[in-house]
Amino acid sequence: MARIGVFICHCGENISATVDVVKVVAEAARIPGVAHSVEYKYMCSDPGQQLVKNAIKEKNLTGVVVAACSPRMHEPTFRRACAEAGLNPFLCEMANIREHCSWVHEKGEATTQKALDIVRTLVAKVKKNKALEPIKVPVTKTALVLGGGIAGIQAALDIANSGHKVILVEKAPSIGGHMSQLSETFPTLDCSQCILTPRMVEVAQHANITLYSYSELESLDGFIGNFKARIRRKARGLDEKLCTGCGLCMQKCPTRKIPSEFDAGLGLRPAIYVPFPQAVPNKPVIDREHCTYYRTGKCRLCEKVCPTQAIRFGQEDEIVEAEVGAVVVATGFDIKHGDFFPEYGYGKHQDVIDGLQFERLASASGPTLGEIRRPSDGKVPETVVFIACAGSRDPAKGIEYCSKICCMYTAKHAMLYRHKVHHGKPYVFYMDIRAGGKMYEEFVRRAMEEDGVQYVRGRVSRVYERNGRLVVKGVDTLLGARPLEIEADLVVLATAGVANAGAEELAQKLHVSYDAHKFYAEAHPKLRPVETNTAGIFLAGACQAPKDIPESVAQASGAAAKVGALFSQSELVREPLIAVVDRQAPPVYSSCVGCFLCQSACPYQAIEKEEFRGRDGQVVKTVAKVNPGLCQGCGTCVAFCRTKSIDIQGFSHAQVHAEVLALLERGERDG
Amino acid sequence: MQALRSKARELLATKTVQVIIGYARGGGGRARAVFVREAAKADALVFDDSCQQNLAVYLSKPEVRKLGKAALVATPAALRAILQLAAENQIAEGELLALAVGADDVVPLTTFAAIEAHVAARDGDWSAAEKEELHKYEAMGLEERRRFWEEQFSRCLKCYACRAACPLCYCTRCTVECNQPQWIPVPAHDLGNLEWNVMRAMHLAGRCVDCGDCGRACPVNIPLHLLNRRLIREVFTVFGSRSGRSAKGDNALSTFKPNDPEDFIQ
Amino acid sequence: MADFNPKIVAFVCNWCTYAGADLTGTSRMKYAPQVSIVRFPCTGRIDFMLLLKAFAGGADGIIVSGCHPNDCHYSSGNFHARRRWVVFRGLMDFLGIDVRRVQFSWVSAAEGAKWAQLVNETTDRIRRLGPFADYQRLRGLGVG
Amino acid sequence: MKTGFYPGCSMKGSAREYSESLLAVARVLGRELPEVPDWNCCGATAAHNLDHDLALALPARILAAAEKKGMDEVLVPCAACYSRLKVTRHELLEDEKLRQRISGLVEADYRGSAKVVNIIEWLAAVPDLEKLVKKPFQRKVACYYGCLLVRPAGIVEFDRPEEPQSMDLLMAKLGAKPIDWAFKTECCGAGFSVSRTDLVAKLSGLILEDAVSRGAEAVIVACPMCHLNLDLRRPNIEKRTGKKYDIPVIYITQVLGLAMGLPPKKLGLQRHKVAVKFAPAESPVPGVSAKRGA
Repeated sequence: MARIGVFICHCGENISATVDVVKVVAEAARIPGVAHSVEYKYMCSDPGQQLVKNAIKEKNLTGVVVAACSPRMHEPTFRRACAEAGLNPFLCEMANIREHCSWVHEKGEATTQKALDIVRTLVAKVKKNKALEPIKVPVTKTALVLGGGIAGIQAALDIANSGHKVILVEKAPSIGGHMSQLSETFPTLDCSQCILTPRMVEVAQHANITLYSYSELESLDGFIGNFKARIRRKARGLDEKLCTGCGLCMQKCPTRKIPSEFDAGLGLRPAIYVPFPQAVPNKPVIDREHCTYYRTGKCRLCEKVCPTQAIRFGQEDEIVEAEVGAVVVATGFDIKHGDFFPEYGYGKHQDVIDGLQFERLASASGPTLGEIRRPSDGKVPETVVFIACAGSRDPAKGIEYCSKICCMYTAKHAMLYRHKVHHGKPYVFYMDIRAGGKMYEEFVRRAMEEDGVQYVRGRVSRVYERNGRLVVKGVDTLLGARPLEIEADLVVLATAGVANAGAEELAQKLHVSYDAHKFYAEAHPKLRPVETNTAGIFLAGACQAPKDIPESVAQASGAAAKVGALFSQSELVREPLIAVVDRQAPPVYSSCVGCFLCQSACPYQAIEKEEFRGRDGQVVKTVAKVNPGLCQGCGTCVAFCRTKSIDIQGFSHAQVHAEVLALLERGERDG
Repeated sequence: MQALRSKARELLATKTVQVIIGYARGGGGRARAVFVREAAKADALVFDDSCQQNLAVYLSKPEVRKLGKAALVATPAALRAILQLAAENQIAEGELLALAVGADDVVPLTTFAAIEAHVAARDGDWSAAEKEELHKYEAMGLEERRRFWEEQFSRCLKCYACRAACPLCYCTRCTVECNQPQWIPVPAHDLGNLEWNVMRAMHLAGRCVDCGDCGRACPVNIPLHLLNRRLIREVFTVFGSRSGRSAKGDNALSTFKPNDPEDFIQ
Repeated sequence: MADFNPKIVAFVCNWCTYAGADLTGTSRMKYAPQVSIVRFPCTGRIDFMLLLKAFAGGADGIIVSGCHPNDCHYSSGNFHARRRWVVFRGLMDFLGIDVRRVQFSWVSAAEGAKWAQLVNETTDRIRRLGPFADYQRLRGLGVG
Repeated sequence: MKTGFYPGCSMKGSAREYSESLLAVARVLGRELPEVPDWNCCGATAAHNLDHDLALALPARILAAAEKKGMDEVLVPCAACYSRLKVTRHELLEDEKLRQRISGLVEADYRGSAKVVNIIEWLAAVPDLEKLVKKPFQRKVACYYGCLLVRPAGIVEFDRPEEPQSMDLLMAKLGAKPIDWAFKTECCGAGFSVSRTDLVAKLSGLILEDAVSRGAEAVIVACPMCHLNLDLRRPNIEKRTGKKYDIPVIYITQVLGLAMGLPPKKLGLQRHKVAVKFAPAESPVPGVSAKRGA
């Protein structure tokens, strides 16, 4: 006879505010098979868990149901508590009477009745639970880091320094990400290249790190500890071993008028190029879209001048296979472009630029060698208007979130402008200043008070060009909403931080969930910010949400620590929630009739054929068998099998059948 | 018929096959199955319009498989059943010789590819009458249809003759025999009958080769084949696939296309 | 039938809709209490016979929901499920059973609001359809 | 597709030329425009300042009458009426209880089946309009959308609220050359036309200044209020700004009529305050000021 312990949580008052817990405890005690039914204010607390452990020992419980929050929150907690008390953890289930009941219904009889229904459902399920042992799986102690920005670099270095192999994959010709495009960084104004490039060199020289730049993830299969990654190494058009990075080809290349992505379109680059002088690896790449040879078959000048004959026009993309145990996604973010702001004339007027373009103007290695000059006529602007929240915090435009870093870099831009153009007049149109980091508020305060940046609290409605100057129509809400028109020479938009173009496609390759804005979804916003719901795949940096460098680096080190923890064990313990095909004594061997239609239903190719031979060695029956290493427990085969021969542990036929009947008060009479 | 008998004698004499599964004259003018194992008895074989039963049903029975390599007197539906059984790994290549009996000739088909070609050549749609039969019920209103089937199923005895007659119901333990948990209620009451018939139709979706034996086998004349036909048309119109046309065909329900229709999903 | 409170069972997948329902909870959005959730690893795991069991058990309506196509944690569970639902709906309709009582949907982990709306809309629709009298009568005779 | 026509007060009053040109053009297009039977005032800005229910009831009564007549859509040329009807339909379809209450008020079961369409949407739906153009309107034009035609964004969804293009595309079809200018959706002073003519003069003056400075030969409008402020208030604008503007202000339907070769008289061009100098061949159509010497 089952001896089930039911533990009903108040969750402070999150549950007891709308659910009559005492009544549920009493009713639960009357369910056949329930031997112990109690309540407690905080079940997940230490004393709460102790309650469970004591009850298991004293009443020799055969199953536990904790009626509290979502299993996605504390199932591991209570299963561990049961294990410590000697009860197999998979004999413990959680009844979600908080997120699915108390929080979403008004106080009343119906809510209490629903909570009791949920408890009764999970009690029925627990009675059908079986004791299961975790699956032991070997761990490949190599990590794959996607994205070579500061987050990817930091994660790769931390993992490599803890003695594990790392494969760093970067889509662009060089690592460095957006940070390499910045001039100085807030709040200390130290030069971005100076603090970044040493790290980039460290990555290139680190024995444990294999760097694949100008490469992308082609596919990822397998699961935690046993991923198989296929990486597409895009053809650079030259042999990396022979190329010394002397740069002769870049000087001689005749096609020089290509807008440089690194310079955000303000500077130009040749068809064979290195994004920026301190690029790592410092090997050029042939841009096949613009290179004359690939368009017309002529030129080949770079081949002629190359001292080491490294040019390989016929080079093809190469697919590299790699076994990895963990993946850190650090693919970064982008800023909003295009005709998203017709009212500001962005994309129509040359002198309306975005934050990254201003960074390039201010950068010593930029197209204007650090001098702030207008893209249209190259003049030094007398008046510059910075518009904060261009796109962010704007539900009408579909971006309702705050991009977190623009207030800071806008203040930095205004200061850099004043430092370079002493008589210049910078205006900043803002709604609220978000400067919450260490030394951040002081930084913005300095921009206002010492560097004479004119902060105007109000939105800009329109920017239009009139006789060569840009008229900025705004309002100053602190001076009685007085309409304001400023004639500016340059307008800089702090556009919204958005996900990269390929973010959704990569998420689907990794089976990682993402939010409505295509930022990757962390496992839990507060408690598991660097993990995803897919075991073994971690997150770092702005691919999860817009954030600044300090936070990206901290997340990168966090993700690296998670990988370190994963690699610290020789074997990985996996939840035994996988499918199993039933077996019986000979001559039947199994109820499976070997139709193998389940094989084509399985996304992980986890179903194999097993042959049973009679005494004479002849094959008597061929039936299906599940490879525990590959099966991920989706259950598609289970719902498909006509003879119910394949079942999944944790969500077995018996369990879900019992749940459905219990939920509808058919209760214990049958099944 | 003579061509069939001489072919059978030849196959048995040369031991190409150990048994001929064919039709013999049964009681009441009906044909019944016969398992001819000696050349001398070949004359018992007949073939005329009364020979409708899908003999492929015997191919998955252990007692028949024990007899060794068989030759099957195959109607078009039997040929489709052979291909579907092959697609579901129940028959291996070369285990079977199909005898496609025409008006006055017998065409031996030794390989699945030959059977596929033969079936493809004669593949046709339902007759106008068959279409009309299905349409008649679909034209009814929802409530009228419900009452019709409730009345039909009320006669069901749960004798499972439909399962026994179907060549694709070869499962050793059918789900209806599961009692932990009890998926389908054992008694032949309204609920049990409804759930049994829904399960049978669903388990044949994308597999049934439309031979009609289930409807013919039903002792209380429930038009069971209509359930299967409705799903055959559903699978064909929505997923564009038909069962029993290829020995390697993927089952419509164990595969998918990303752009499958989903207008009913909110 | 304004006062009739329908009994609705929701079969949802753990990775998307169950998490979406959690989000509805954490955002304190209110919805009809008539719906109770049964968790599955994936919509691919939902067997049509469970829907029959739910109706046999006295449910008036059923919600089946999981990850949007291409978002499935197991990459194709929802695609397989979708095909089964097409065939199941075809058969139910042919047998005269009102398929409007089963609402299929995709709700992602970020769509807490959509889950609340789905539940409220389905509850209203089932309330207007009234109790599932035909199936109740079947049930009356035998053991479920 | 049965299209009803809701003229509203201005089309029978100060903007008669707008309805004359519209009906003239409709005849050429072979489109009947039966008026909504027993139509009433849409409430304009006055209603929704006074009482929210009144602001919904007036348009609801109009749309209910249109639906009773079996009209699938209602063409509402005046931007203010269009906005009131469109917002009303949106709000009543969103809130069932509100719909029932307002239906009770106007004693007509308003269902929301009839769509609300403005002049640009209606013209844009005419297949290959360019084929009807006999005399391409080859002028540089400044398309002025005003404040209501493309807003509020959530409800009026046929063009981009900040940088609309739909009227520009229509004008291009008629052979005109729409200029890129910055005052497409800036306010002309609207209702202040009577109480604060100084404000109207300043705001409308800015609009005219920008259009003229960028070489526009005409301002194209689709709203009687815009036309009134930019055209009828021209003397005030010139007095206040001290500048002379003789750029004409023409309705979109009048331009279409001219392009179709219809005589100016039938398009009501003679009713304008500012003369429309480049009417075809025979003498330019004298503006009202010239004729009445006001």
